[in-house]
Amino acid sequence: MRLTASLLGATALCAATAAHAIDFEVSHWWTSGGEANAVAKIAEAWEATGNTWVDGAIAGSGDTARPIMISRILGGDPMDAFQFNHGRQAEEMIQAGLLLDLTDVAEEQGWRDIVNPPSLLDACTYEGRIYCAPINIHSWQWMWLNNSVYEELGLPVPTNWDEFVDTADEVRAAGKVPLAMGGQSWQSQGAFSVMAVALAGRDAWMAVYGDKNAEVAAGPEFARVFEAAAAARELSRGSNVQDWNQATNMVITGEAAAQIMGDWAQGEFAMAGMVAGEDYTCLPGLGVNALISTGGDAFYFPRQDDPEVTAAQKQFAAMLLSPEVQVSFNLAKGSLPVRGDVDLAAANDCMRKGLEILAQGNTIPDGNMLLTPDTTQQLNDLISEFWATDMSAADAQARFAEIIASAD
Amino acid sequence: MAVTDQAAASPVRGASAAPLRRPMRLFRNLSAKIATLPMILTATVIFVGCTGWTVVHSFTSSRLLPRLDFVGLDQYDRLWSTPKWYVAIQNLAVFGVLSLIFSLVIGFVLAALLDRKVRGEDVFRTIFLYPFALSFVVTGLVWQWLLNPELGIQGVVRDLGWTSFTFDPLYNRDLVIYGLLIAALWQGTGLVMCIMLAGLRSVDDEIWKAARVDGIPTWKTYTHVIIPMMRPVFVTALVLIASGIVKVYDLVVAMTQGGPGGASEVPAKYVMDAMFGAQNLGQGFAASTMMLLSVVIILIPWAYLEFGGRRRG
Amino acid sequence: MTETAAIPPLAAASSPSVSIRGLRLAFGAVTVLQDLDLDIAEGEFLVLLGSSGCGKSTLLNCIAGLLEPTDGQIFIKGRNVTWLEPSERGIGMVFQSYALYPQMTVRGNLSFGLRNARVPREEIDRRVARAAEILQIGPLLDRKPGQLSGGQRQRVAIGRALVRDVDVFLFDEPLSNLDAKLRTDLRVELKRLHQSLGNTMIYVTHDQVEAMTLADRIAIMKGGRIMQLGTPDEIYNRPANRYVADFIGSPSMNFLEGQWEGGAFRGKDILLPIPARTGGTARPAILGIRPEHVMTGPLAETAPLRTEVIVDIVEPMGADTLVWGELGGKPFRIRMDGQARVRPGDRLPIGLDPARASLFDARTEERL
Amino acid sequence: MDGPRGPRPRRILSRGNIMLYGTLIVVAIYYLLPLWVMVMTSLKGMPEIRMGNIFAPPVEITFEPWVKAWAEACTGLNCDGLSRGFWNSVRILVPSVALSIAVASVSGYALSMWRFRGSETFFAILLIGAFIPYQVMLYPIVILLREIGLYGSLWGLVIVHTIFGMPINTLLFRNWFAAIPEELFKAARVDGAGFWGIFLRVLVPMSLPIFTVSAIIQVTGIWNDFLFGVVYTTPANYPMTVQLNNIVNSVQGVKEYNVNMAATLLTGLVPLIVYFASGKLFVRGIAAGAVKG
Repeated sequence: MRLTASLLGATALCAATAAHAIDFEVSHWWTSGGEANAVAKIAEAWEATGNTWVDGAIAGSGDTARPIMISRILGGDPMDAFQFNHGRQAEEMIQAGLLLDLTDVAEEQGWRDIVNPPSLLDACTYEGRIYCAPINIHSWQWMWLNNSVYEELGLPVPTNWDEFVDTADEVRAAGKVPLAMGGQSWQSQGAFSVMAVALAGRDAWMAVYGDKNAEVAAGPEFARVFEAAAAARELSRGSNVQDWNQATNMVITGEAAAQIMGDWAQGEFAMAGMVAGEDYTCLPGLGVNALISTGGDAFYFPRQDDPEVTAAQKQFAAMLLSPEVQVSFNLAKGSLPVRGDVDLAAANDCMRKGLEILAQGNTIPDGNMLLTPDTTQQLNDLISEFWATDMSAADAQARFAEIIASAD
Repeated sequence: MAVTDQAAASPVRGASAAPLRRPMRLFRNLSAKIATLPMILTATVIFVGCTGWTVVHSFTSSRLLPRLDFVGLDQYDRLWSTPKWYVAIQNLAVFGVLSLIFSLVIGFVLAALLDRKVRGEDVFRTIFLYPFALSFVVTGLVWQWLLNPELGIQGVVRDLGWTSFTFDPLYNRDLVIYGLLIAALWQGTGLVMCIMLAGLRSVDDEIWKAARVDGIPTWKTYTHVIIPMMRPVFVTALVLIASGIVKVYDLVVAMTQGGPGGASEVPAKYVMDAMFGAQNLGQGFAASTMMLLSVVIILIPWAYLEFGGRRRG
Repeated sequence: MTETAAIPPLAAASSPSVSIRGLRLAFGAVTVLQDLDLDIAEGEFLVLLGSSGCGKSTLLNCIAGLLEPTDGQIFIKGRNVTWLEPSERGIGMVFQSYALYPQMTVRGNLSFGLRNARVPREEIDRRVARAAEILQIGPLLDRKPGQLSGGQRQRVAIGRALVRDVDVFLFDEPLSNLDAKLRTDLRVELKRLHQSLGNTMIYVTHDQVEAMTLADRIAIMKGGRIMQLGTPDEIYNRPANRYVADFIGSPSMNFLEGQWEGGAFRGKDILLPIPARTGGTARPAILGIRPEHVMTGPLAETAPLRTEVIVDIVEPMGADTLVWGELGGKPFRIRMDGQARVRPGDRLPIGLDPARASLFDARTEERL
Repeated sequence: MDGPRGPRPRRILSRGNIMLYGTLIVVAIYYLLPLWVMVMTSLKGMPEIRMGNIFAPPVEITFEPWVKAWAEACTGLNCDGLSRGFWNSVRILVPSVALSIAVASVSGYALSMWRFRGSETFFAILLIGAFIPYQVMLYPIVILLREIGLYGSLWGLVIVHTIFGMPINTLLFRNWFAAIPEELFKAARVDGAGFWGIFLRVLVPMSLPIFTVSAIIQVTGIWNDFLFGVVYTTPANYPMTVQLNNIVNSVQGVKEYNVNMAATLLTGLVPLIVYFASGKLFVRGIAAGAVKG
């Protein structure tokens, strides 16, 4: 019933503003094949309301897009909506009063009740007010394996990290890279974090990333993680690619056996026509600890003077959480919907696994929600250096603990 | 009274009567001053003003947005305790020195070769110069590809049968800076060559005749006579190359993104990463202030020598 | 205010065309012109002569308005022009390097100033045609400067001043870039031009032949000061000081060191009675005698003072012969007739005429 | 390497000549190699690129990558390739080049011929400014543009390009004008031309080479700019490089090297044409702009 109500509410909003179609500029960095396909679903839904979608896509991840977004907002000529990883990144803009308060929309639509896990909405909340519309859940804790690589070698497809490591030598002997890894620093750091969750366990991970406990960071659980990472970096030697989806592509084409990457990699497999469970296998939590983080993307709305624009922004925010958009967008993107009450009938094997874990509540917050971008950047620098050099696990751990100790 | 009398009495040809006192200093060359207003504004408002703004904000804890909550030298403490910053300045030093030397040497040698009445000089010159028309992004892209171990030069040579051949500077931490150098030189030496060629052309032919009569070997004529005569040319080339080196960013991002594992970090990238990646504006401003400081330390004495003492007329 | 505007008090019989009062120019600590006063009469041809760096071109640039003086005033036709733009001063200027606008035709070059002054079209055409006729550059009017010879270019440069119908012509070493033959030709033409136009002309040069041949009066400058202002005859025959004496004349004047006392100059080996122009006591002095004023041959016999010079070097120059010898332990030059037969080592009898000699105070170097 | 410069009877195949031309040709190959690879790759299909040698000419020539780069490649939702930004780039380029050259030439002229107290100081600041990484000034300029109400407009971007092109171009113009005989300037003043008259009617007509150099530098810089184009304008005005960035940086499965290369060449075409067309003027201009100081 509630669903119907909110739908009606959304429709009412649509009807109210449809008369004044406006050019609605949306900035995002979803430009890869699967991403663009997903964002097109939102655009379609938006244009169906009679408004115009002005696409402000900038390729090259958040680092390229961020100065553009902030400049636009500072310069007083902002876009109407922009994509941000929700988390602590936008805090300051909220403090400076640059972002539109969505609390009324959220209350009207009952976001508090429909958004699952609720932590997603918490990440959008600042001093009790809601400033962003979460759109999907992305989790990092996945390992993707190409089944055919193992079939050719006559090996069973590994079901956890240890099995993967055990078979790695044979994969290598066959002239393939066991673990694909792109050169960008966030990739190695992300993979490291995934290994940390899986191998050190939830409590230790939360102690370090959540409570910034440097002792745990220097402790034996993380020592094990660094040892494993040291082993993993050997397994990734030979993957001479930069971008994450090039690395994914190595797995798709069978040049590499596996990749640790977030669930967005799924979009690439889908684009390549591969079927989850048949052509490729996904192991949440590396098959060790089936936990997933609930990061994801959200849309923020710069405050504007024009009431029509404000109305359109609210309309857009409401639309993003509508069941239709949630289903169509997340199916295309390979991410999970932010509301637990929609039916992903078309969800594939991997998404189902994710949904199950989500339903069980085996979630952890995303690193972006716990760490400031500053700390994240420092970790990126450390882990990517660790990954590319022969830095010993002990040295890396010592520096890791230092960064955690100074994190705010 | 005297003014009007005077003006009436004298056979004035010009439009205006003679001014009887020295015009105010401020209004002399007024047109020139008005015309240079854009330059003056750029120099003061943009280069001094914005730089000052940056320096001031480097003492704050600004993160995503510039804010004036001062934290003293915290950002600098942090800067100088970050290994990445040391890597960045070390890389800049190596890259800077090498690219200065190689640009000047290659540029000069190419110019000297072309200056020897070469047939098809225009063709060669165009070939050497055209990369300058391409952006660093394009340069980075092309060379990233040429240096790709599987598809690029290494792969091709290996396919020819020399399987142990290794040339993968972009994936080797110790060599990555040289990989960048190869691309940077490809893009930039053409212009240096052009400047040098112009300098060589300005050398009086009689110098060559004199050197020939005196029996001085060609190379010695270059090192002892020609190069010292070309000082202003070298200065211009130096300014051009150096300003490019300090700002090198696009190329690194396009070719290596600072990798592998941060081995090709440079200060400008550190600044960008801090400002936009880490959303720590204060840190980025502190790093850029350090960059600026070193530039100023190097440039002020030069600018003083170059522009301080001389006057026209 | 009225003081600065007043007509210069030094006004001579005919009102001066150009007057300079207390002109001083300094760049920082360096003083280039020091307290110059100068009056140039209407229609006069004044040459500013001096070696490079003496301030002659600087002075000309001040008159032209291309440099602003630090102090002092400049009047042209009684009008205080000190702070006027060059084009408002009623002057025309001709430069050493011609300074023709390379992208304009000769016609364009000639008419540029008139076009700037918004002179009507027909008037421009008339004046250009007249200037072209005077300077015989009519056939060149539609060429670009790059297609002209040096002499032609300089004519165009002169024409550019001519068309503007100005009171005062300023020449800044206009002939220095030309070869010797052309220089002589143009010099004569300039003289003719001056005679026919009758304008005031101020001419800067370092070439004393040009100065002597062209000038009504010559101002010899050194270190930002005028050392002597006078007719060529005065400059040549009665140099005001040793510098002027040395500067004018080629080969330059012989100088003998000695003592002046009691109406006579006493140097090493010579004693020359000289009528005292100034009284006063005995003092160290320098005797100057031009090489061409040294009498040789039969004339030497009649001279008030006779002595001998041992010939060192002989330079035959066609019209005359320059003989280098030694007198009183110093090199001594004598200009002789071109037909003179002298050989190194000869003892050459010479005669000196006190009337044609100059005497300078050894300390102040001023003429006695 | 032996033998002095100048006309001297030389055998075509003398040792010196072989070394001279040999060196030049080897260096020319180094410079041409990337262009060759770019062109060849852009004419190949993806399978051939995977299999083959990057230096080899295409077995089967296809223009599809060019078509795709120009008209089909996607930027987010807009799949009309580089063509989308081309006219935007032109609209940015023309006023930016014109204004920046106008300002720089006038400044250089004033600095060389109408010096006034402090003018050299401003110039020195300007030159030091050339060394400041422009990322540093990104935000303050945003704030400045906002204050003067030009943020987000085409003219705001034009001003930014003018500002950042000013140091080097002013230097070039200043050196060029300083090399012009001072007497010419004096003659024009005597002829009654003022500040603007001398500039427009005497100096500009004789300064084609330096204007060419400046134009080339500005065309190259502005055409290749990405950062300012996206930071100071709105998507309606995004230049071509934004599409290039999106094509190059957003990988659709595999990197389509052929499309990347075609896009790269297409984007570089305008500055390249300007280069080739300018020919000797560039060298002449550089000569006068750089040699004197």
